[in-house]
Amino acid sequence: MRKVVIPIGPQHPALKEPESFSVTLSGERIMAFSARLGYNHRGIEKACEDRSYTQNVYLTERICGICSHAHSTAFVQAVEEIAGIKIPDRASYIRTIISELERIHSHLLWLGVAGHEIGFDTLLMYTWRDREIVMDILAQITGNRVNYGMNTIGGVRRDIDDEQKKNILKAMDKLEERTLYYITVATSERTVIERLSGVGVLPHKDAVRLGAVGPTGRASGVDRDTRRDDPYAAYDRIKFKVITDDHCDVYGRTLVRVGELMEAYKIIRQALKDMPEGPITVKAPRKIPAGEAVSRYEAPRGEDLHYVKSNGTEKPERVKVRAPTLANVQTVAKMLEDGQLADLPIVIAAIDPCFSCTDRMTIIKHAGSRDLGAMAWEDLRTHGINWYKNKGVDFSRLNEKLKKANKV
Amino acid sequence: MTTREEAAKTALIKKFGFLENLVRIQRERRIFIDDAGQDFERILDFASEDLGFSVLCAITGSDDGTRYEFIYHMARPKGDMLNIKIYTPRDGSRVKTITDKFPGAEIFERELTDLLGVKIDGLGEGNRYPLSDDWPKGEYPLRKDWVKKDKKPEGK
Amino acid sequence: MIWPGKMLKQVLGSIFKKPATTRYPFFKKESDSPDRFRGKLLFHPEMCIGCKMCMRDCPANAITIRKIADKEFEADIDLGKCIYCAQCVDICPKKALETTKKFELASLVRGKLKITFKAEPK
Amino acid sequence: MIGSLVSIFLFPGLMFLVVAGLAGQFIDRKIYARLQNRIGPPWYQPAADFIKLAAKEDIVPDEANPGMFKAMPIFALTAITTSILYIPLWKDTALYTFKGDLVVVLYLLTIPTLTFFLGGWYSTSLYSKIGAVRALTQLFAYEVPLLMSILAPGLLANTWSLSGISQFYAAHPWYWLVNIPGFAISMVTLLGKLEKVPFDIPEAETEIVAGTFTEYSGRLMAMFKLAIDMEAIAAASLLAAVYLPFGLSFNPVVGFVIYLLKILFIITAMSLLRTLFARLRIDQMMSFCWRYLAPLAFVQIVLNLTLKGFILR
Repeated sequence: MRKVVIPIGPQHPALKEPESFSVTLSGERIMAFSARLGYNHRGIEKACEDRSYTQNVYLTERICGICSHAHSTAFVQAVEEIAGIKIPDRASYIRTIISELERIHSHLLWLGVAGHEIGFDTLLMYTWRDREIVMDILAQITGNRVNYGMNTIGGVRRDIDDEQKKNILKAMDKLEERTLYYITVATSERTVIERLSGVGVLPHKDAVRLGAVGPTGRASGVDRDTRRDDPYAAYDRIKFKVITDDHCDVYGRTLVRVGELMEAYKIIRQALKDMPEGPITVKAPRKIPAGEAVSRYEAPRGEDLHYVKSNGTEKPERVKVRAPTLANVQTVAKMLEDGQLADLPIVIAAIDPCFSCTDRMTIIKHAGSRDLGAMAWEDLRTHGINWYKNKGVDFSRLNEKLKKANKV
Repeated sequence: MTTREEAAKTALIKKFGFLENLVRIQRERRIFIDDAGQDFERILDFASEDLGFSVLCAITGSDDGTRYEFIYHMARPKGDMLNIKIYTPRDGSRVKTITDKFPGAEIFERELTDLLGVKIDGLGEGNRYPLSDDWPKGEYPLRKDWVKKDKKPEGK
Repeated sequence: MIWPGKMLKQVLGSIFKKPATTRYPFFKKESDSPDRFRGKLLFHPEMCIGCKMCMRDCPANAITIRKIADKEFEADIDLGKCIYCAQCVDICPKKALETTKKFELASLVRGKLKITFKAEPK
Repeated sequence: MIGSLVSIFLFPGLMFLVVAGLAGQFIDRKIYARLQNRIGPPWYQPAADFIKLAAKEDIVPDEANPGMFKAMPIFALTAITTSILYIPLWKDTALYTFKGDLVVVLYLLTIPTLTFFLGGWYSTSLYSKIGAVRALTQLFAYEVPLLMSILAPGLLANTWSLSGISQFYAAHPWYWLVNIPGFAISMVTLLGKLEKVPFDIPEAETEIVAGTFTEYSGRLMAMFKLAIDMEAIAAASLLAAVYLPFGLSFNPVVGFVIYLLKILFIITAMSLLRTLFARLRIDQMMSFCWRYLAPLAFVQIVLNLTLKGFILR
């Protein structure tokens, strides 16, 4: 049978971010798969080098929208280690609580996306409705739904008061009930099981070899979790289970994620109970002494690693970010071996890819003038205006209006 | 300092005598080898096979103005990290690939090629990462002497 | 045999529930802007002492403090650049900056995103 | 002559189908949204979508065969409009009727799927081609159980004319209850015919963008979308005529209201069904249709033949 190569991306409904994959198909069967990453490169690592540490906290936070707390915490931890700052206990508990709230929102988001990728939009609508609960809580505590701005060098910026505590506990009860329901749906809805089990198999051996991290690895029996193995914040004082599974497929990854949701509720309750009173921040110097540190953080998608090297000034010498997706994206080709086209979206989604974390740098130069017979933006615009003019619709007055408004 | 880190340090020094003053335990679970030099590959093998630092977390490449520094962040599944550093001169910098032992290293090595302009020996053909295909030749953003050329006009 | 259609009960129950979505521009939820919400910045010129800490710490270079006369300062804030982290509010020693709950700041005209807080003539 | 033109273009032909199709789309979307705990679109949304699409530029890909590409949406519309004329709506006779029109209507309702295939194939985009092949593969899966289950009531009535079937069930009330299993099977296969979840495989957006319709835009796309809405009404009318043949002997107004209620019931049931499932893979869909639906439809036929042989002799 004739083989065809179809492009998935850079713009494709299955991908929520621009990234390009090309898939060789024979009928519905996938023969080869290759990825071209880098569409989201924004130069953050380079940009970190000419910004001060305080500014970098907010810059690293914006590496990713979903795991923003993960990146800023990892960065801040590294800087604190170099400067020898010990953050107050209460601050580390608050960081733990925010990080688990973030995990809840990320995993619920994933569950919805997974539902959408297999054409089960009802699941998407329901999980995202329930995700609003945790988003509202996050907005209440930190002031924003994403990019919380919670971290600062030497602690956290906002405290959790008693009323918020109560609200969190109430929300946890509600979410726990809902999560239990989603566990029943995921494990007993026939069409969902048909689409998830046996799909995107990543055997334990390959998961270890390719260095899979986070839920992707744990669903293949790789028993690694930075929260337990290399504890940060308050995780060394909290009891929790690391969820693993040996299904090795997308179904297993779903089970791990919903299992982690249940654990997250427990962790948050425990942290709220144990959280000591006291200050939430200590004073940090603006100039960080020379040194280096590696900081690890278990983001919802897996291990996030930051390496910071300082040179005694206000600005870091080098910041290196290794986002979890970068470690996981190389497993996708293995998972898709002998797979079907229909399974491709859910397999890619199952590693919960976050390509903006992965790429981090954009093109500062203008794109080259490669003429592929495509229309330049201006031409397209003129064409559009003329086309509507021919139809008797004239936007030129609107343009004048806009020009006038621009002058004002 | 717990004994695990000390044990790893002792084992490393025992096997590679010249590391005497180069192995540094920065804190709990963080070990640095400051310059692995020519013996890098043997140290990497020893660390990953005998000492159990079997997970490659990342490769950091940086430019300190006079030479390039590469840090191989290796981790034990149970949390300890060993950071092996090697240095190369800025002119004609070459590093050998480690993709034969760690297939997951490919993407980190491509990143070094793109951003630092380091030649990786033994790294096969493939898509570039992370810069775009029309990125000009000879521009390596992570080098310290690299300057942004056409900055986006402010405000407009 | 596992039968499909596990969500039937929940789905049918939804008909009798209030929808979770709202008709946004016409109807706004209170939880959209909680107390700690970091919205559009507000500058109080009379409190500013011109230390320019906010300028120094702003990750996006969105704020500029200008001296117009002795002990009188103006602030230019570019809402297009501002990332609403409120670091300037935290760092300000005199509390001359504060966040408001305004968040619908989109504009068709770029110029409107640049706002200036003028010092009141004494 | 004028009467025929009125019935073809106005009522119950094209105009009625367009209005009913848009209304049907609204009801489907609203119910779907409410089942998902959302507000859903306002009543004019389908019409607004249609007008917006129709105002856009038609882009025909360079590589595509322009004739086929442009003709296909019109073919789809024509076939559906023709089919409605043979279906008895609120009386026990249709506007036009002849022996065996049941089979003709079934084939007319197959034509839209073929136009999706041809339109997708001739637009030469890879996504369209994959979608086109999927549409055709799916056709082979659902068409057999659908045909078998729709022919079963005809076998009982001993006629393959839709009006004849209506007249038979009008004369023998309550016999339609026998066909309920067939009705269920037809409902499920109808989801495949209309390409709705769980059988929206040919236009699975997360896999192949928009499948057959990837390259369509502007008026042609609007026509295709309209054709799908109208097909839903026509197919629902067919199911109502075959499986729910009651309430046909009242005066036209009451009969028309009853007809609308039947269609509403079928559309609601389809919305509910598409809320409940994840999309199947094409191989799972094939095996589901052949392993479960086709044998069940066969059982229905055997049941009807037995009934006819022993009781209605």
